[in-house]
Amino acid sequence: MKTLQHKHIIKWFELASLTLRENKDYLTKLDSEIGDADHGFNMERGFNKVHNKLEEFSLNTDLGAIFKNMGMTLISSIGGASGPLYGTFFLQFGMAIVTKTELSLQDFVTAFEKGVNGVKLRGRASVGDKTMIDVLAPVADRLKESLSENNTFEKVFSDIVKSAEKSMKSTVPLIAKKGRASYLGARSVGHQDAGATSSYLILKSLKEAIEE
Amino acid sequence: MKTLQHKHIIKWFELASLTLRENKDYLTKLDSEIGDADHGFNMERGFNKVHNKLEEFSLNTDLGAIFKNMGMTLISSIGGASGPLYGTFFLQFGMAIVTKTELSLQDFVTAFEKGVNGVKLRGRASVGDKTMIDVLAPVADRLKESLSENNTFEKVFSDIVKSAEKSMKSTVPLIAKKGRASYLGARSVGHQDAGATSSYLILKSLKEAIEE
Amino acid sequence: MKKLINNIEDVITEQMQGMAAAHPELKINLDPKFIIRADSDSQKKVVIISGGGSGHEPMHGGYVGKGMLDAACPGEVFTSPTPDQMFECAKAAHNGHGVLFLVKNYTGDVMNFEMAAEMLNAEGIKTQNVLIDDDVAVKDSLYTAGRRGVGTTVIMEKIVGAAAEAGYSLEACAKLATKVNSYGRSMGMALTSCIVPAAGKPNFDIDENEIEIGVGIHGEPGRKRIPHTSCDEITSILTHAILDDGVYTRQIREWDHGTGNWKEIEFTSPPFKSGDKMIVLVNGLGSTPLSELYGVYRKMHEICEDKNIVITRKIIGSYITALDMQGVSITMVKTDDEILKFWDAPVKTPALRWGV
Amino acid sequence: MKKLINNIEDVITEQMQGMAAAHPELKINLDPKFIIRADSDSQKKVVIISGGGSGHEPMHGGYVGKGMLDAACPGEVFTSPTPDQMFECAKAAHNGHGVLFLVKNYTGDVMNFEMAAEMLNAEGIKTQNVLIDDDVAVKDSLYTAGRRGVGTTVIMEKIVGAAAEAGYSLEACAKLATKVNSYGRSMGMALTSCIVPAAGKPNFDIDENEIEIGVGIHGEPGRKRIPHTSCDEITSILTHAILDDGVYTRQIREWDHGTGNWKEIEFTSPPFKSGDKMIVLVNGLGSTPLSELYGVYRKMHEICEDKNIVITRKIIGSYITALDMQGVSITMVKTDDEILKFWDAPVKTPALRWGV
Ligand SMILES: Nc1ncnc2c1ncn2[C@@H]1O[C@H](COP(=O)(O)OP(=O)(O)O)[C@@H](O)[C@H]1O
Ligand SMILES: Nc1ncnc2c1ncn2[C@@H]1O[C@H](COP(=O)(O)OP(=O)(O)O)[C@@H](O)[C@H]1O
Ligand SMILES: [Mg+2]
Ligand SMILES: [Mg+2]
Ligand SMILES: [Mg+2]
Ligand SMILES: [Mg+2]
Repeated sequence: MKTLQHKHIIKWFELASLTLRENKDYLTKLDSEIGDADHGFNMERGFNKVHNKLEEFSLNTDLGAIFKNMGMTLISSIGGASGPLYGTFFLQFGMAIVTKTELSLQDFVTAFEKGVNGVKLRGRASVGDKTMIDVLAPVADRLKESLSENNTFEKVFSDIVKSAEKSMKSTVPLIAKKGRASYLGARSVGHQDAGATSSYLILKSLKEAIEE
Repeated sequence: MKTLQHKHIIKWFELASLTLRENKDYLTKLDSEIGDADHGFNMERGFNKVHNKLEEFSLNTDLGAIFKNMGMTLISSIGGASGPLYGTFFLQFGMAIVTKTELSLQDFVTAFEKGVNGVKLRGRASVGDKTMIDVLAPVADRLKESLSENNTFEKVFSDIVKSAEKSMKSTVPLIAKKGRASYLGARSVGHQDAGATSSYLILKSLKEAIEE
Repeated sequence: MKKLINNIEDVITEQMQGMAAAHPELKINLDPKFIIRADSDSQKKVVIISGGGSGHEPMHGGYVGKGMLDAACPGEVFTSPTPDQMFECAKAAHNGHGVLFLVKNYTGDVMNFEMAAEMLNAEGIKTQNVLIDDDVAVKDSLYTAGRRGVGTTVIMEKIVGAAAEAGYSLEACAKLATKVNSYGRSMGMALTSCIVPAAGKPNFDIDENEIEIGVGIHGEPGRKRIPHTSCDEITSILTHAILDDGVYTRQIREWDHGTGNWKEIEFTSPPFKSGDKMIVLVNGLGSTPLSELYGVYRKMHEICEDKNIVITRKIIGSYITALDMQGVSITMVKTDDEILKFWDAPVKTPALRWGV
Repeated sequence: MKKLINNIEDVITEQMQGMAAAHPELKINLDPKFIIRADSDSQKKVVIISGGGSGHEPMHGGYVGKGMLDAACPGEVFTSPTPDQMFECAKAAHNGHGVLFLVKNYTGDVMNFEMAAEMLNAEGIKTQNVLIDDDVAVKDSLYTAGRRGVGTTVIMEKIVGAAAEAGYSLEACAKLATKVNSYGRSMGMALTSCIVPAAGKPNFDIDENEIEIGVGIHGEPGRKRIPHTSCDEITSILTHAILDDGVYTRQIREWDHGTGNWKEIEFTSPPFKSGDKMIVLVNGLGSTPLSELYGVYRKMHEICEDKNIVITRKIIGSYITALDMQGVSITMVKTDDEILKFWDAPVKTPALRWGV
């Protein structure tokens, strides 16, 4: 597979919606330990809206427009911290690929990086703060490296999912410095960050989307 | 024993205070089943005040005055339904024996009847309504009968405690028609009335007071 | 039991000290316990006094102030205050125009207030008692202690307080209070019981999927226990119990200033009918979030519209609670011009305030 | 979970419908959700808008009305509302004098309101955001998301609402709001957690003999867990945390209307000192009986007298809750003539009403 096509993107969003729905209670449980017990509901609410738009997305060939619409949908339906962050990610991702109908690996990497930068600007978190950035930023780095390795999408996505999983788990021993969990100080240690987990799940859906 | 003396009355009030304190939780539990879970606290509060007056009572030879003081003490410290009722009982009891320093059985029976009538007037309950009247009224009747039997105080008091115990237990299958329990209608069946129980305990203390 | 208290014996006293510190416009007497307007000495009007067990917050202390109560006597938690308390309180508040006791119909409250009225009238202080018995959960008055006094109390205190402020005589205040009572109906339900500090545990046990219909305000069990159901269904049960309640007749005791004794009179509340204009209270019993009360209001409003019952005024919130009980009660008081005028009159108390 | 609700998805919508039925003086928009003064079209003033997760009752809908908020945007329970909601709400309320968003300092609220401000400023509607970050339970701002916004919010909404009513410009309103924030400090504690309808169970488990000190208003665990203790001790911990709190400095973002972008500024709250005059809020977190709040007030008042802190105004009750959480928070806002004047100004909202 040399390019990421329209159908892959639709599949990605579909699988992500399903995975987040399935993991609603799990994400909420993680958020209840060091947050306010709503991350699962928030993600489900947002991605249900996305799921309802899949038909509309199917009819639109402009991937940039789809990603931007996806971002706006999340922004206007999630609220909380994750709404503007994931919303910004997909919005910025879309801005990087306006009018494209398929994506090269280069396109994907550039757009992903732009998305992550948007999240960083909005939320001002750094790696190690125990947030979704702990997953997203290393993945962006890994993606950049992959460009020189001339790998297939399959290999690249499989790599980043592994990296994401590791990063997600690496949030467990951290002291949170951003988001609600930061209020707990040292009491946040020993719990996995909810947003890092949803980021991992979204990336896992991406990998699965191109496998089918 | 031919007359009830000052020391017996003091002993009665003392034992009643102790018994009611010991049975605080029990009375409250009974009241919680079909009332508002305070009868034990109410009785303890009132009789603690009485207990504090025992020294003052010891110095006063006028039994009528002691009983009236006792009634006023209960009225001003209990509140609820039991305050005015027990208060009225002892107040009216005292009115019947003004200036007496010892009581014949006749004195006692007359005063007791006057007390019970006061409770009836105040609370307008009849036997069978599942209240303290279920204990007090039959005891008043039994006392009147005893006058013709020429019995000792010991025998009479032992009789009325037996009668009181039976009456107390007889409240279990009744539907309450007065007091808070009446709101429950048929749901009040199967529970012993709290006020009937405290009346029994007070009478039991009377019997014990002359035994010692 | 988890409560913000120190020693259980001091709870009421310390909370009253808190009121005293917070509200210099009130005077707090601790022995015996009563709460009275600090400006009561300068009043020239009938004195309106209420009282009852503590725990029904903000009753009654929270309703003492201009345009409402002149004084309040708090008892122990859920226990009527005592006659000596009411006697001292009334003497402190009285300024020559008589005393009206507003008494919720519970055996304890009725008897204690009757004793107080006897004592005051014997001292030459003209005193009258008016009962509130508005809880339609209690069906008959022949085989029970009669309907309990619940939500109508708050509305009566406001209206009669305003009338006294406007110069109504004792007789006129008593007549108005009696009218408000005959126009008032309430019904409540509980999701949980409540914890009296001295008891330290809930008054009754109730399953996660059961609710009590027809509770009063003392954490006592209600008329019946049913499976937990939707807000709409619960609201519908309560609203219909009120709107469909028929004529209610009972004997009440009224002090006869002529004979100097109580006389029994028969007293009737007519049923509500289409076109009636209501003051409505949607009342939280303590731990029910305000948002849920709005959920209840929504359905109740819908039913009233269907039945052509007009809601002219409303208050929504925790106005007469059972400590920390979770649940709701609905009260409707039919209005007329007199009632409405005094409802709208200015009031300034810790818990109810408008127009000033 | 036992609540007076129908379907979990409809809770907020139906409760807003209840508000609409109860308060014709408010206009309720359901898609997107906002609550706005019905007379907003006729206003000629800066528009004051607040918003945040639902469940902090009576915030914010209960504070919409004359002399306080022009509009409020409720999010899902404990979840910030969304930018499109705020955008539509502000556009509906705006009448040419600018929009001031009062934003509690939570990551979600801050980001969503920032996006909304960006959108509105881009449309030519002059918009400014002011943060409330008054919770002294959060010590530093370097290693956390900064102090949370809690009780000072209510007091700021009242004061800035009155200033806007009095004709203050957007800049002046923002400056006053910023001052109130720098003068405000809060601290809370919980005896129990609370139940979010969608979750159906408590956010955290806590033993019968433990309490959480330093909680916010979202049912999240606090700074530390200690054995349950007396009202006096708890009050003492909270009051001292507030009075002994030192200088607090943090970076905040302010919209620069010149450059059309955010600028970071350093912002400092001076510590309280002897002689300061305070508006005090003793706030119940949902299920705490009013009487217990008076118990807290008693001890807090005593400590303040000892330290020569003067309580000039106070409100005691459930003004910013965490649904049905049992607990209390104390808020103190230092006053000056300007603040006091606007605090005393008339207000008429469902939840706060005086002077009219
Ligand atoms: N400043 C931030 N930057 C990046 N991610 C953040 C930031 N703050 C919070 N998050 C992420 O958001 C997640 C929480 O999302 P969610 O529970 O939906 O929102 P809220 O905290 O408003 O309830 C956290 O687990 C964390 O990963
Ligand atoms: N009308 C009445 N006449 C006689 N006794 C009554 C009457 N009403 C209630 N009681 C008695 O009072 C008892 C309850 O007393 P208590 O719990 O102290 O008062 P309250 O019901 O006010 O909480 C009942 O168990 C009953 O025996
Ligand atoms: Mg969350
Ligand atoms: Mg009782
Ligand atoms: Mg009682
Ligand atoms: Mg949230």
